[in-house]
Amino acid sequence: MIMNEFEPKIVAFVCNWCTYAGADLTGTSRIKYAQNVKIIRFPCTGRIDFMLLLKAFGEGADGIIVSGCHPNDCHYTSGNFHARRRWIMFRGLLDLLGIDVRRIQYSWVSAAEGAKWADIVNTTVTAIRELGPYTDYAKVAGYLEKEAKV
Amino acid sequence: MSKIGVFICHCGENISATVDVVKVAEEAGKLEGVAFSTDYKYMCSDPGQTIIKQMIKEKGLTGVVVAACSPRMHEPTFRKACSEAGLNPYMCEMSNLREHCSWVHDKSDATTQKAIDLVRTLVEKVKYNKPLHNIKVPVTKTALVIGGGIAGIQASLDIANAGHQVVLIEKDPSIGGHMSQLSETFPTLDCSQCILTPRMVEVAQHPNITLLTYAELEKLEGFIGNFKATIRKKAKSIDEKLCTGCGLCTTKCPTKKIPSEFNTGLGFRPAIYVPFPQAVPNKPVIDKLNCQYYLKGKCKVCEKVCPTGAIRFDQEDELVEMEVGAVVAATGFNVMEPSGFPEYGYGKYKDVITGLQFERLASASGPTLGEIRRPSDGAIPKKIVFIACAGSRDPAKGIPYCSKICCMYTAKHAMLYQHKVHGGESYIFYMDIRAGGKNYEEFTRRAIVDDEVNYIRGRVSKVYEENGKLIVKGVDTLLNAKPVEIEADMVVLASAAVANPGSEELAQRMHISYDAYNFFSEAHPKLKPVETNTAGIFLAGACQAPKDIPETVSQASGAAAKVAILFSQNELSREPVVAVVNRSPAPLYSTCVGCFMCATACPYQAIGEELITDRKGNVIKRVAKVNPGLCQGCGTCVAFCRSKSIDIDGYSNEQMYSEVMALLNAE
Amino acid sequence: MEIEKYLIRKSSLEKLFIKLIGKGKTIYAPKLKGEMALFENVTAFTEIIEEYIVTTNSAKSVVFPKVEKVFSYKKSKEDTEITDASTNPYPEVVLWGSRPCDAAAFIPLTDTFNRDYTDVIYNKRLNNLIILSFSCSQCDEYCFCTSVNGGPGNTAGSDILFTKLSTGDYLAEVITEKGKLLATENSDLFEAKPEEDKEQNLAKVTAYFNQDEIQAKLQNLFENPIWDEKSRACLGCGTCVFVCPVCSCFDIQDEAHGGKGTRLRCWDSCGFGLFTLHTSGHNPRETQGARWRQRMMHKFLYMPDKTRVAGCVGCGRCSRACPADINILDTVCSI
Amino acid sequence: MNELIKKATTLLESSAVQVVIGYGKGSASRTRAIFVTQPADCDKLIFDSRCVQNLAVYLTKAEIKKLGKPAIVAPIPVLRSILQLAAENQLKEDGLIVLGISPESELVEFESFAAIETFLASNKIEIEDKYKKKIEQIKAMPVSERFDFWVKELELCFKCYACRAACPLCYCTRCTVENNQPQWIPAASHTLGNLEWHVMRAMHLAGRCTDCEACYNACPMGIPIHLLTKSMLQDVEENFGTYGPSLNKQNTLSSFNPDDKESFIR
Repeated sequence: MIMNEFEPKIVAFVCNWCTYAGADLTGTSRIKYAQNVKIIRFPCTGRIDFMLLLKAFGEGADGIIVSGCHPNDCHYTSGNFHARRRWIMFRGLLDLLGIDVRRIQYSWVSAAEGAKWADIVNTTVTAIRELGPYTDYAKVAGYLEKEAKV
Repeated sequence: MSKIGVFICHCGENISATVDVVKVAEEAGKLEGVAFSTDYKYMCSDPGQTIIKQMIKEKGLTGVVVAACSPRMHEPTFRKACSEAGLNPYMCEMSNLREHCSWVHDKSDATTQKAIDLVRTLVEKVKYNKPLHNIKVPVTKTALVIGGGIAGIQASLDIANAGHQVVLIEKDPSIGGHMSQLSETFPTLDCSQCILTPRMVEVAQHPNITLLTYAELEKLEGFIGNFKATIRKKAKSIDEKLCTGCGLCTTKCPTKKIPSEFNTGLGFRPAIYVPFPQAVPNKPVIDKLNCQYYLKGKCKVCEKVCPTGAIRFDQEDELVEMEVGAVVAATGFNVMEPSGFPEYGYGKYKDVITGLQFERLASASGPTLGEIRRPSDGAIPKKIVFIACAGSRDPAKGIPYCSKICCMYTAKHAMLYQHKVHGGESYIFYMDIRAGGKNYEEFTRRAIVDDEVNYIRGRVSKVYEENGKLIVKGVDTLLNAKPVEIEADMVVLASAAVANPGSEELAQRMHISYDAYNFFSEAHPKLKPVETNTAGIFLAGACQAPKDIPETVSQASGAAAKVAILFSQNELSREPVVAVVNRSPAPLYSTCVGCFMCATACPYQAIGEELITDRKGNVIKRVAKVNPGLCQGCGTCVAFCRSKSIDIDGYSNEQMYSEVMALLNAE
Repeated sequence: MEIEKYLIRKSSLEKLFIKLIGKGKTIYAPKLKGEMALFENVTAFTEIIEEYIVTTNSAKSVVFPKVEKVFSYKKSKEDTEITDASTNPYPEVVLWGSRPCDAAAFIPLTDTFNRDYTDVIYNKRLNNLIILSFSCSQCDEYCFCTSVNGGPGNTAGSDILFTKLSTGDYLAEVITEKGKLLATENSDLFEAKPEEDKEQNLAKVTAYFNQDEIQAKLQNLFENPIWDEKSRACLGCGTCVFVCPVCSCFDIQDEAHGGKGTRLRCWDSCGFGLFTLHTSGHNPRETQGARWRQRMMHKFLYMPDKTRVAGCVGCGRCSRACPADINILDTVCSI
Repeated sequence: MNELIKKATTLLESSAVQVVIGYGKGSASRTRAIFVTQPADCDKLIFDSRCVQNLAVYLTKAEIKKLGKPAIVAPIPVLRSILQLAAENQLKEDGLIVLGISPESELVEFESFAAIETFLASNKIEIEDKYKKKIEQIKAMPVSERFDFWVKELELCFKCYACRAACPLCYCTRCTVENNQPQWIPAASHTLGNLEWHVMRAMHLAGRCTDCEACYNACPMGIPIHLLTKSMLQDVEENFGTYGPSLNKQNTLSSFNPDDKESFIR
């Protein structure tokens, strides 16, 4: 790592059955990827609340990865289908609001796709690096740090 | 105020080589609510677990975070340890420092910092964990076995002999699978059918086994101990009760020239047929796609000749639902259509055949009654070439893996040829001879030494016809790589073993994972080779990966044992990760407003309604209610509930929220 | 002090504005957003509008912002370190173009924040505030300042009150020491007092009721169907309270980010069911009727009892803003 | 509107209902919701172009439920809300009488909720071009500019929750903003809190909003929050085809199609 290069903070919201297992496989296969991404484990993408994504930006995340089972592979049969619909609506709304949707990478990574997980992580980190720190949002999140205002 | 213990595992050097575990433990110790923090070489080891137990007692820990390998690996281990020390097992969480950190990053401060962040995140989660108690669910002691090959047969017999009910379904008209097609078997050269058919009959006659041939799995719902399977019984167009299996219809059927699947296209069968003489059940089915009546609307010869009037042209597919407690997937494999190998001329030259076809030629029950005659003119080949690894170990052809059985059966084929054709010459082009297994190496030696099979280490570049001969151009890499050219009468390709067509869809129907080649995935490559990621579904045989018969049979027995273990309990205790609708003080009683959209979103129909009433029984409110028996804990309803009135134990709103907060707010 | 009167030329207003900006003052003044007038931070004189009745939002936020940081904290395992926000420098604000009712509202507001406890932050902001009001030349059917002891030319609460004269120039009434200081600092703009009388230039605001009578009647009106009737259409939002220049209820909120966080004072509204909800689930004010009654009682009975004046200055903002058209004047008049 | 008055009077006289929720004269030139309980007061009922408040909001309010079985004056937007509320199990068919008002200001009566759905089939939600244009304009801005646009608007929000209070579909007895375990949305009305509130509000209306604009009409600060829901309506139509309330069609977010678009998913 080059010192004082911008190191994006990226949170990954992943399902337990496919992507979490896939990320485990990345480990067992010793495929290297960037440290910037940290995983939070959910039972299913269906469980991932859009508010949590919003919270992540609010708490200073520069990027977000949301990943689960491929269509038809959901351990719970349809959680990922419901999640996908939620994402479609959420994405449209964020886009209208000028919340940068390029900072959220959605993906399907199966338990067998260790290499794909590493690739998702690395490409996302590179992409967010290019976008730079999420200053727009930080400006809003940092409201209270500003001098007392009316 | 929570007292949390944090235990950092070195995992030998797996973690400590890249993560500064001492620093992680030290930083964890500084976290609010952490009462104890330490690191140890092997947390999962007995002394490791002892440390956790001791500290739970000594420090009165209210929560435990073990930072080690993936929770998918050792969560049960550590939760058990905690409960042994008197702490509710669900107060224990794991932070994945190995698969998600040390194994994927190089040693650096950033790696250690990530480890610290991951630990902090789980510490904050544990603060919101609450004691949970396993859910008890009944077990339906009937097993569904899918696939009637040797794997399915073995599994069925073992489960049935353990005293449990078995439903065995087979998509073809007869059980037996690939093994019934084989001639002799390595390394003993005993006749395949001689050892298989008795087992087939045993299945048919076993009181505990319900055999459904010509049937496929349509749908599988539910969960371990409580599956609901929907089976499609394809119309056989005969009344099995009336049919005596006399076979008259099959001899009288006017449509006779249909390539026989059983004989891999080397022989023919009629439209109403029994796949092979020893078939079980030995009753015919009508192949609607080729039957004159179904095609042209007239014929009905079979109906006329049938002495018992068992023919039923109007018969339709039937869907039967059944409750089963466990499922064994034994759907086997297939051989790759080597048409993908123009260089070998398969499909172009009649006398270039696959290994499986050779089995039929060599089989006493085969089209040539066991004589090795070439398909083109029925002549006995004087020179024969076997090409190993036709497709296998060939990333260019999309199959990087080794098909495992080819080395052995190719040696067997060559021997059979030498035994049957005196003075014949046989050549085997191979990459390596993989003869791992009891008496396997000895077997291939015999081929080379006793039967004088010519092994040529090298690949074949081209096979082409020249005045009635098949010219095989290859290279011998052992004798300083000189090109070789053989004028053969017949070429046999050891084509790769691949997953059955449709196995991907089947996996999806069963909700089990499968690998890049559509072979079903086991739960753990070493420690859970017969389990799948879906509890209650087990694997047997080549549907998981290419296997020979002994391996298949042992895995089948393994799967059967797993089923028997499952069925040895009357009740299962399930992880209590289920959704719950909240309760709040009167006059609200619950913040649920009863829109019931959670119910429409639930994949398990686990959400019903509950009427909240006052003492007089007047309905105050209609709210959603989760049936913990049906709920599988996906949490879709939780993310969906607008008023956050439904939450899921183990992944609660507060837990997930605090994880996000903690992950992004380093102290 | 004795009110001093001066003449200010139309052209001098902008000069004054520029001088104030030059002195680094933050200026809040009425500004257009679509059709509505809002008090907002302005940096150019031309942004300011003069021909309006009252703004939608009140001016109270210059001393009582919707979110006020009280302190920030940092927790560690050992102890918690606190940084008091009131040591912050608060901006020097000039409230420009407020109406007499807006200015009058600072009296009850100040009383509330000093009654039993002297609120440091409020008073710091107040000390940094100069109020330059403009008399009303027009009003609408929602205005009733004259019913609550106010008026279109009322000087109470302002530091300087400007009244537009027929000539287009202004009469400047310097009311407080703060005002006087400002006048002396800009003496070149403050000329000898004009002849023209102020009254003829003021709007005629009907007096609908008498505050003292209402106060008397409310004494024994606690149990009365009128509260439910008048609030039936109430949706239970906080609009009336948040646009009110006098309403001062607040809620204390801690915002935590890991071990760090801030304590905030946030506007709250008695119109919300949550306002009085107990943890037990019991709510002493269970219906909107009870909440509406509280608001009326507080403004027209409790406050005049406890402080110098009533809790309503008759600006009519709540009635204009109410999405369900609940009209405070309508309620009071039907008492 | 004599028909309406006549009908209301008979309903009250026959005690078929105990209250008629309708529009009456309000302050200045405004109209306001009135709750007529006496047949004699029915002549206070009016209906004209100024009657835009969505009265359906009162059907789920405790204070109004106490008045007994209601009849409600329901122009198209109210009818849509009623249908959506019915689809969400919030209304009983025999629990109210709907006095529909057609676009031609004719009184329309309904036998059932299904009848309302049939009636609305010929009165589909149409997003006006001026809004479509505005949404396009906003979407055309560079992402930061777009964000600034909204930040500037949302800075004005002081969380009076009039948008929530006026929306017939915000009937939750405890809104998630009032939930502090965890504190999903900051209670404070600083810009972040406001942004998160309005994102949540819009998301909770995804596939449910019937485009009545009550939220925007209620907002004292004139923040164009209706553009959020309108744009989401467009997204629903574009992605899932389904559009507008329905008794039998499943809600957009609680249903799915295996072939939903996923061009944005890797």
